Amino acid sequence: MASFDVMPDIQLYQPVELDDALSLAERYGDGGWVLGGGQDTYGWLKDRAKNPQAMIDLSGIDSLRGIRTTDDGIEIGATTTLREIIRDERINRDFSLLAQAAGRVASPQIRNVGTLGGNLSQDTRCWYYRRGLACYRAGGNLCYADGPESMNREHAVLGASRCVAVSPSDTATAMVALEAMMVVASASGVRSIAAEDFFVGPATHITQMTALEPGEILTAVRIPSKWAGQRFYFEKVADRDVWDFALVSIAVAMRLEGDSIAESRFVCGGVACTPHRLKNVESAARGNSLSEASADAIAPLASAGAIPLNYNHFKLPLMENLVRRAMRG
Amino acid sequence: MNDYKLVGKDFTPPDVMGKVTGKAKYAEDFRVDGMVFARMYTSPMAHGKVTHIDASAAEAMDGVIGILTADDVPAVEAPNGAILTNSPAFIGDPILAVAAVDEKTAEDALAAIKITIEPLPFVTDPLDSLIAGGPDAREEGNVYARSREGSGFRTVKWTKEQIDDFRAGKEPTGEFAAEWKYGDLDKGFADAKVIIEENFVTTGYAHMSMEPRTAMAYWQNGTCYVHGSAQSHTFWMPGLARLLGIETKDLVLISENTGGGFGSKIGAYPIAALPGYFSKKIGRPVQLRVTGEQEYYMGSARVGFQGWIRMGFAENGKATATDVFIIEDIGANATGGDASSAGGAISLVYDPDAMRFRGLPVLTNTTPRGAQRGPGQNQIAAVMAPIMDKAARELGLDPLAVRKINAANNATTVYEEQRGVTSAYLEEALTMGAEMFDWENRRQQPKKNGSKVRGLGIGQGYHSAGATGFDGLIRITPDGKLHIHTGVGNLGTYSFASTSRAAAEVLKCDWENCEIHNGHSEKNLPWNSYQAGSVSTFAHTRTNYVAAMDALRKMKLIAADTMGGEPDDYDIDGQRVFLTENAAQGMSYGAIAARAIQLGGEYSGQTYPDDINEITQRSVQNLAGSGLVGVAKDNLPQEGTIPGLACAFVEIELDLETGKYEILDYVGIAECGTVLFPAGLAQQMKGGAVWGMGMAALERHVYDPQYGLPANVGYHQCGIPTYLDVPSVTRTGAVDIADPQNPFGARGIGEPAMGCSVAALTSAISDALDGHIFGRTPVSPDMIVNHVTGRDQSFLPLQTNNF
Amino acid sequence: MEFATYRNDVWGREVIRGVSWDLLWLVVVAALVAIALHAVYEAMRKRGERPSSSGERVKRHDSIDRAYHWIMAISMFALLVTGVLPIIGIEFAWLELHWIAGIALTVVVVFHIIRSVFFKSGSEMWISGKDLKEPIDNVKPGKYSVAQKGLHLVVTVLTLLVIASGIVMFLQIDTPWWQRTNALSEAMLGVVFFVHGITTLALIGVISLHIYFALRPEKLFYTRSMIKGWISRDELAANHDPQRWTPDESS
Amino acid sequence: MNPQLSRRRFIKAVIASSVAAASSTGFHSALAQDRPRGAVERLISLNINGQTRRVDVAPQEMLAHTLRYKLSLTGTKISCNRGECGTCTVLIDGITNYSCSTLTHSVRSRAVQTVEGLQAADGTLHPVQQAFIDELSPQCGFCTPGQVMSAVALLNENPTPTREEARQAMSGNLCRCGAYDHYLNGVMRASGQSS
Repeated sequence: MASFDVMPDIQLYQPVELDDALSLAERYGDGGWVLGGGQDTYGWLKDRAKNPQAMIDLSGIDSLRGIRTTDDGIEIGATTTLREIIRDERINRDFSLLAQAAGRVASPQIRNVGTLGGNLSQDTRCWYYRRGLACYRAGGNLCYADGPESMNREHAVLGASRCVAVSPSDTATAMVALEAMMVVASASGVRSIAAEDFFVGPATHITQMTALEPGEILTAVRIPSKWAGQRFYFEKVADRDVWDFALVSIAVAMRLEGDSIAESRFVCGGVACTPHRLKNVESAARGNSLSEASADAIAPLASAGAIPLNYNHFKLPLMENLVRRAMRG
Repeated sequence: MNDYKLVGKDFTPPDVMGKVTGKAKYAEDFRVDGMVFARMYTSPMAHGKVTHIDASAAEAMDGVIGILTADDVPAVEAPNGAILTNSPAFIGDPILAVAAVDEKTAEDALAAIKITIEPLPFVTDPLDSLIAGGPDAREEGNVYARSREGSGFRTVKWTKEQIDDFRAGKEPTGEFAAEWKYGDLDKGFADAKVIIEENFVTTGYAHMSMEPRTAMAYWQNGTCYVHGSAQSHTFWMPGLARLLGIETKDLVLISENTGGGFGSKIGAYPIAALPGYFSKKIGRPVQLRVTGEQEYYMGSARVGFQGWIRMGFAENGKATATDVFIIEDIGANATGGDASSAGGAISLVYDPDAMRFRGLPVLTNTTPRGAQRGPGQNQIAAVMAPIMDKAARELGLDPLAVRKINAANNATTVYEEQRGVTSAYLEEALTMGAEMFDWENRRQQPKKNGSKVRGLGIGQGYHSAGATGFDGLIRITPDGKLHIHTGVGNLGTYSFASTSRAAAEVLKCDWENCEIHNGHSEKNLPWNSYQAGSVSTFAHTRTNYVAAMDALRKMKLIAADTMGGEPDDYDIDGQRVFLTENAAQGMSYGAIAARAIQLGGEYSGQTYPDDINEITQRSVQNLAGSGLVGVAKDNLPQEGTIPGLACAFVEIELDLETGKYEILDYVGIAECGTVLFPAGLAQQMKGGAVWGMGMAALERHVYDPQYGLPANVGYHQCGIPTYLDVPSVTRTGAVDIADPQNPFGARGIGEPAMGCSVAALTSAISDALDGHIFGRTPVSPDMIVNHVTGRDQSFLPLQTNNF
Repeated sequence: MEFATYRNDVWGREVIRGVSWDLLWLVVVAALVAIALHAVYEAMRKRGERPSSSGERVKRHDSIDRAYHWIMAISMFALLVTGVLPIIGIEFAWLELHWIAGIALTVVVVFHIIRSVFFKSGSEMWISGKDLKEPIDNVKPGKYSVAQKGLHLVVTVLTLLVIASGIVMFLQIDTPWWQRTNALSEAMLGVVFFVHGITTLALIGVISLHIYFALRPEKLFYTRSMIKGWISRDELAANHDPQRWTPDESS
Repeated sequence: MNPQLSRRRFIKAVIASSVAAASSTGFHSALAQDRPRGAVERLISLNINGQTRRVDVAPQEMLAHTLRYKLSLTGTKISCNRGECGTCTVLIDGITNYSCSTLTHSVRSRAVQTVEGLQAADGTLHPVQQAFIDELSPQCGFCTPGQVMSAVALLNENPTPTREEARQAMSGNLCRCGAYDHYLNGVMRASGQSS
């Protein structure tokens, strides 16, 4: 195995119109690699771990960029950079949860070019998979991360099925919490998918992280005004405080009536192959106030159903602790 | 205080300008006509034998110039690392290289090469190899002991019971390879009021210098020109020449700047010779840019420890006895030797009345190990700090008091031989640090605040910090300029410049009037020490001192010869030599230099002392007749260990719910004799602090034991500390008491600067967790969360190279 | 066309990954063609009156055997659906359904083996020399025609193979009873995947033929007998040699 | 239609036209070898440090590669070549980018600034460079050009950042020597605030 780090020959397209991009995506299908900022692209290609025929660079398509107000909330173009999101006044006012999450992504330089669409559709960080091994996720017939001696501290405690990789995206948790809709276009039309269904697990799609099929392009994300200006909580626990992926993260949106929780969405990152909704926490939280007492009462529900691997049972108490912190006044 | 003009004063080293403008050239910034680019194929297998290489497809490609295999380079005897090998012993062991017109073509060629490797048993954790029936990392054995008496392979196995007892914290009873002791151990423990017994792990981790070990080479009428990434300069020459199979006179090494070394580039490493062989084979200049991943593989790593220690303390906290047993993970190339150094560090820093060290170096199929900033001393510093705290707690003493009563001082004796030290003032350092840190007051502050708890820690670091016997070479030219030739490498400590100022100090030269020649063998450099082991400051203030004294002697002789009187009637200042009684009567340095050229002989380097190294001799020969030459070998008296010492005080705020902690304050105090270059010292103390923070919290090897795969081959996975993982401000100070055995009283500091930091942090973490001792570095958030919530850790006791 | 697909193992060596699923289309097409040809041939062939199903009945299949046949058929069908649909792009959480059905199939097959070996004259399904002569000097068969015996033999072999490889694969995943071990060498794992895949393809072919024959008008009475258990005297006389098979009257 | 768009339309067209040449030989084929060197569709103009440079750029080429291997601007360093270290940081339209992870073709008609472009014509150093010298910020210096560029971008946008703001803004640049403290001192000094 050679260690590569130079981009191999690969065709590049830089369309400036979405329809051009869509026809290219359709034409190349599996062989086409759609990219925005490219920050989760070049490593794969340099390693020659993935070998698409062509890169379809969306960053030149103006219609995919920018934050627009819709009749029900906002629409964020897929190639809007994280930098733009972090600095957007409206998002900071109404959906600070997203701004916070985006602010914890990777490093400043990566946020400067990394796009929302890219961050949402990025591939898992399982180090075995990233090494280019032909595991289930890479179309193989085994999982290296789930052996009796596998080093899987960062891997899944929930929703694993053969593959035990986790979703690395910080903004994905926020999107699920905010009940965002993903707008997906293809040559044959446009469909929109609830964020919760956009992220898919190995039980159904072992080689994909999202519901995007070859030929499809995520064009925008719509965030309904439902949660605008509500109470949010975001926290990401990682080894390093910048430039790292979550061991466990949590994104919470709550609507309070008086001082009791009328409705809430608790979503954990880094624990499953998709952003993981803590539905039992949500239902238990309903009617509770934010207090030490309710925090202690509800936190233990967070890790229900979790099945730890060799090195990651710490994620259970960590999930509970993050819920506890979100439930505090 | 001294009245030096340059020593102890800040200045702008000549290479800083190039660094901030991007003009500073590192190995891979050089381009020469006809240069081609090489890429390496490294072993995908932790241990195996290459049985077949099919490079036909690659060779047929356009733009591919050539292929270099193990058959083209000298074979090396196991366990030593080879330039290229057919018997890879770790993932990433270089097997072949391809040269092409550009890097992409070279990689296309690599992708087309088919290599068949027959797998052999491998192991990634020393204890897995040590246990009966466990695999050996090498066919020759699983232990390789290096010693003066002779080095060799052995196969050492412990019974399962012995391994289990060791894991359980009991004294190891298995076979060991090295032992030394002093004093009466039994009496020592008998005298002890409390005895602390702990086992410990310090996981090895990669150096990951910012500049991968790129090298470029070409041949010109028999001389090999190598642009390398060298931590030391002239010290590299003999090793690199040996690797290339040539004499040092036929080697030109260019290494003006080096993007970090930290011990991984001390001497010439095998891969630095690859372009030389490749260039010879294909007749074109070859540049090998090592990828980041390959830098992880062959950039070497810190030796890991799995050990056990028993330590006795008297009622007043004095260490009465220490018994330590260390298994060291020496990787596949049997490099390291950290364990005995760790024992030596204990004997110096805590100076127990009696001590025994036992060690066993075990081979694993992991990346080659090498000296890494405080090799041995810093691992044990991390282990010792919480033990000192525990002793203090059990004796009801202030942890600071326990450290002070054991602190190294001028009476301290070291190692088996119990030799003395040149000087040591660790207690003064502790006092100074405690004041700056406001230790007393901070201890009174409340500890807990919600889920957050504060922890205070004290750490001590040590490394022997000096070497002797190297050469100094300076020159004064008729234009009156002082030329200081130095073979000190430039790895970013600025020691090549700060030690050069010693010569200017002796000759009372304005710094503006001095020129440093370094980084290129054709600049006629003297034989100098390695830039490691914190030795440069001590060693090269001495070499430049003796060279300057030689020049001074010659100048006075010339003055007396020209102006009459005795040499001793003359004095110097303002770059003039003049009569002490009548300053008006004298000669400028320029005039003296011109005269020296006329006189010839030793004055201008036609003759020179015969005890200087051949490299220095050649340089003097080249310089002969160009001015007044001062050249000498450092034969100044030196006895005893030369300690570089440091201590650190840290306050952390640890969040019990996330396992993360923030470093609220850090104070590091250097005890390195006279401060030579204050800004440079601050840099070393702060950089060392960051390294300690990385070792304490983040950095470790992770290997999948089933497949032998490394998990962390990049900066992100290696957990290199970032701006946000270390405090925004780190405070430093220095004791600044002159050492009697250096003409300027200076000693080195680079390594202790890190040891005190990692120790202070393990101490602070233990303090925050009510004295819990993890006995392991790094301590990661998952470990803390598991401990706080009363869960088992995921790893076996003493397991290493794991998360 | 490739029969197998390949991948690199953990150390970059090429190992077999499994069967090439392109073969699936080949198998489907081949089966349809065979069916079509046979249908045309049968259509052109002259044949006399079809025996009446009315009148006296004789027993052909015990209820327990019928139950066995249909349970096996259902689990086999479930296995094919859960195993093949995801491969042709219809994605759903198939894995647990698949191994649960696999367990069902394994249980009934084991039951059937035990029953036919120890409690029935296993011989009734053995293919003897006589059987082989049936087509040539067209003698009427005993209880089962050589074709039926042949089909049974093929299905038996394929089923045993698919079960055996399936069990090995089952051991390679996490289940409520054990955790995966990755103990099997990657090369061997690929072979197991290949066997499972290729036998699956063969079963698809054979079963589609079986279903086709079961639905042929002149053979429909066999299907009825597999549901209701009986055939009529007429049918018996028309299709079987009473010398070689004398079913017990009572039904 | 605005001129920029039409120009990009044109460039897209020519890039697309190169597919014919490439696709026939499969995606591992070497475009560079398939077509005559300097083939027109690869010869593009880059605005580097205020100068227009014509350069032959492969479709998949990374900016760091173009700078170092084609334009001899070796001040921009390559270390991890993965966007994990920051030594290759350059400014594109004033914003910090990892040039090892930026397609050269995506910076056509955008202003690229590298460490070589900071010094004034008369050789005067950029305040950040001067401050880094005065504070002895670099150690080995390999990460320094990247640190300089991040600091320059910060001060362009926020001339008087707090130390914490500086720390956040610089956090995409690793320094293995651990000179962070001195770099921050340098940023504060360059911003005219005592460090």
